[in-house]
Amino acid sequence: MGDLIQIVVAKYNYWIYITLMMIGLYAMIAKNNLVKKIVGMNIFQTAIILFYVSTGAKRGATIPILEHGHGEHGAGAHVVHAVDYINPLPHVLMLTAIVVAVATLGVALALAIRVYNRYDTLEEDEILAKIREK
Amino acid sequence: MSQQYPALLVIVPLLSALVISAAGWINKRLCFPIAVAALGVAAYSSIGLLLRVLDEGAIVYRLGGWDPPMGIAYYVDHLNGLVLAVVSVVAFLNLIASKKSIELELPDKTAPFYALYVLQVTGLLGIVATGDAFNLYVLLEITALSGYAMLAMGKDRAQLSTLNYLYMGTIGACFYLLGVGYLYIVTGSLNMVDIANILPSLYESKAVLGAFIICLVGVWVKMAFFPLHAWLPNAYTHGPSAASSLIAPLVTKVMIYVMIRLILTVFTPEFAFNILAISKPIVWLACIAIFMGAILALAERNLKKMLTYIIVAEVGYMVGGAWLGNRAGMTGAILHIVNDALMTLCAFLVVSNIAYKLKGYAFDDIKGLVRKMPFTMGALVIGALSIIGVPPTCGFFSKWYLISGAIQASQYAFMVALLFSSLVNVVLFFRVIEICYYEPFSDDGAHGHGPPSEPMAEAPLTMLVPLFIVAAGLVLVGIYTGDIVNKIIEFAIPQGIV
Amino acid sequence: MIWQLDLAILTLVVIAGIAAITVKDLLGAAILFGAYSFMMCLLWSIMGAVDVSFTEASVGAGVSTVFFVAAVFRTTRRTRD
Amino acid sequence: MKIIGLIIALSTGVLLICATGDFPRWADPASPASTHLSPHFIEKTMEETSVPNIVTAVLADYRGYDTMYETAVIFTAGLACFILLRIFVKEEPGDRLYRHLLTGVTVRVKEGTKLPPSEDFERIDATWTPPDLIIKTICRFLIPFIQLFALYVIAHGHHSPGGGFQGGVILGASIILLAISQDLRTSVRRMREKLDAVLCAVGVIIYAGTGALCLLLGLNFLDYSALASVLHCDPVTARSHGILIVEIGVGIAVMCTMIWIYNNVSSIGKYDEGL
Repeated sequence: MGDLIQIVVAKYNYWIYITLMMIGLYAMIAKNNLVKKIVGMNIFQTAIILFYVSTGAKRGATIPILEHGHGEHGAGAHVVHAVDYINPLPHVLMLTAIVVAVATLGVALALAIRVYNRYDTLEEDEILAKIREK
Repeated sequence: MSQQYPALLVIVPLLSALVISAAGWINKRLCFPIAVAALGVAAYSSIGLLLRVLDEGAIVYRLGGWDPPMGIAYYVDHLNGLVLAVVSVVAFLNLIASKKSIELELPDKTAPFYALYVLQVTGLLGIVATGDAFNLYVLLEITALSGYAMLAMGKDRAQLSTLNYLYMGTIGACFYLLGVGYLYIVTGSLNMVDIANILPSLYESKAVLGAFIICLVGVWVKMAFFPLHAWLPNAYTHGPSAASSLIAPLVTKVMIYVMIRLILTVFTPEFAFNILAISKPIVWLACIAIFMGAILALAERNLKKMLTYIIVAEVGYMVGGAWLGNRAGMTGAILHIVNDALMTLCAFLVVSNIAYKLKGYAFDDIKGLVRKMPFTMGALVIGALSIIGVPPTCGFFSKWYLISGAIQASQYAFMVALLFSSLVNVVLFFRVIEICYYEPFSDDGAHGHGPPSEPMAEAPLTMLVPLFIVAAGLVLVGIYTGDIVNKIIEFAIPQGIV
Repeated sequence: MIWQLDLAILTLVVIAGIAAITVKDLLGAAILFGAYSFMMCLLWSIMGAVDVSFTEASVGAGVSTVFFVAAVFRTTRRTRD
Repeated sequence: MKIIGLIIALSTGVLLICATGDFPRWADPASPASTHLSPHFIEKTMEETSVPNIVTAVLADYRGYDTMYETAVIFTAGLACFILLRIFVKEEPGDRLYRHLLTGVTVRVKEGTKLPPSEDFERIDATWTPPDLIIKTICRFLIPFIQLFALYVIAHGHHSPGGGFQGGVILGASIILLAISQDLRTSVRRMREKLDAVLCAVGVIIYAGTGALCLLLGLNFLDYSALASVLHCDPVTARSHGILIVEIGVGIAVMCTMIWIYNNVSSIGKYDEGL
């Protein structure tokens, strides 16, 4: 039973990440409202970030900040074992990705505002209809 | 100092982009000289770098002084040395040519536009030079964001089409990121060479296969490969001339470079061509891309939009050539990156000259244009000959390699697609040139007093000279194709591909 | 790491995500997206990614939501899907 | 479109789920991700950079190049929002509302006309609501503490979670809070647009310039140990200090960009009336 739960837990995580990605991707493609697409885009990006962060998870390890960090520097002060700390690399990558996500969000919203000012609507089909009328 | 070329190549443009945006608040006239100087340094160091690579072989530059798998390293070999030189030279020429049109189209926002322009070039150069899979993603986003901002400054529906480009571009970049994540989880590394060393033991793994497909689809979205091309024509057509003549020649080409880099370095040709049996379907897809690009271009009655569909077809050439899986096809694809960057630049510079003097570039607007702008039209003819693939120009030679690659791989459909597309290009450009040469101006027809004596109203010299340099470059690259192939591309392709 | 908590929050995240893209009001979508981001950041602190969750709490749940609200305020709340 | 979207999303999902089949177990200490590169970072960070927070060390030093571009991405976004939205208007457009402070009477001023110069009138937004004493006071009281905390987050990033990004965002958020609780003009008076835009570039210049300084001092780009000769300390401590310098640069750039984007988005580039 314990094993089964472990397997379900292990797989469940990845499934949920992929479900979230699918939600975001679906919203980006299928939604008609431009701001809804941007929400979907952020959900997609965040789901990918979640996936990355989970690759760094390590059972029985603590956060990647070294203990006894203060005081004397250099080797010999305290022996550090890799198994005691969570893998820091995905965290670093994802800090970058979060910032990229918010940058994209800013530009996308600015563009959406420009589109709204021009066509007075955020619905894509209404905008296309207005373009065709001209 | 030549040790530091790889760093200078991207740092000088980055720093000067920042200086430009700050200087714009003080004096706008400072911006253009700074941008020219920055891209000049970038072009100089990229050519210096290429020459060093030719002498010494691949160069590894450790950023931050850390050894590659730990830190980020630049890895410059023959392949990206060549692409770096092309990118920086194209960006430099286009910057000089675009000064007037930027001042005309965006009078009160020149400073941020130059800053974004230089940032875009920084991103492109970084993408080409980097040897780290994740670093590539970050640079991809710089390129993308600055590109969106520049393209959205155009008229008509520019904002809407750019927003669509943004959605598609983000999907592409996210797919690439996801693919890198899948690779990371099974290899634990982000350095391209390091990943390539670990992968051979994992070729059977489904995760690697998934990673490869996702990365490939992401890159395809970014390069507008056929079923995923819908964002490109509108975004490029409605952007300001300066932006589209930078982005159209470079971004798709750089993404094709990324695809070739993924095949050659990260996943190795062994995996891509032999273990996976997906070469054939992809070449078929490329054939469809070429056909559809050509047919959609035929349907257009707007010069700039027609050119964007030609880009879609050209992307098909390069993807197909790269996936033929033999030496000739790969050579053709790499050579075509160089040639197509120059050809597209030539065509788009012509369009920006026309836009500078006329209101639009629909076929109705350019009637009888040859009397008004004879030099610009002369350059268009050379560009058109090259896109069609007529011998002295460079377009012929890359097409030659692609076709001989298709015959070697017995992919006759690809050969037929290439010939068909050349034929369609003949029709397309003959139509444009016919309109420009023979059809009189519509209001002149009313008078009917013999041939109209339209005064010459050529674009300013700063726009014409770069255009002539590019047109001359098309012929020169064609003449020196042998040297480029034997001295550079020959070493860029690993020995494993026959 | 407590896996029950992990699963519970994961489920909530999915619900918030679906709600954010289905609700028929853009302001509501913005707020739900903020909730989604905040639960995401809880999830990451459970996984031990303290720096990432700190960033997400300030960027994703904080500033992004403000940007969304500002944009919705300057455009319209109306949406058909 | 809905059906196409569903098909694309589902096929992507199926592909991704199939590919997870060969993944290592979730949170497995023996997975390649945890055994290939990360042990080096975890075990060597202290002796190579003397920074206990491994994430900060990897972010700003081992992969400092990524982070520089990440700052540049943020800067690009700020610039993009500016170029997309900012409208330069010479005179104030449209009708403006003024409120007489003593009587509370609201005066509408038509386009082109002006109010006689007087201290008694206060410019208000079209969506103005009577000032809420609680909100105004609490925000005024909170903002200095938020900013203090942000500075702590930047400065203490070596030892605890945090660093330039988080601190920068919090600093930016404090100014945004000012703009929301009062109005945009108040916050723009505190943080002029020109200052904001220049500081935004300066932040990234601090980062890239530190890297370029290392290059000029004879080592590779961003190799902070080159700063040892300038800072008069040993190379390892120089790395630690170099990380602090670039974190400050990141903080400045991120703060200013957040304010810049918010101002442009919330006023549609007019810098007139905010949220």
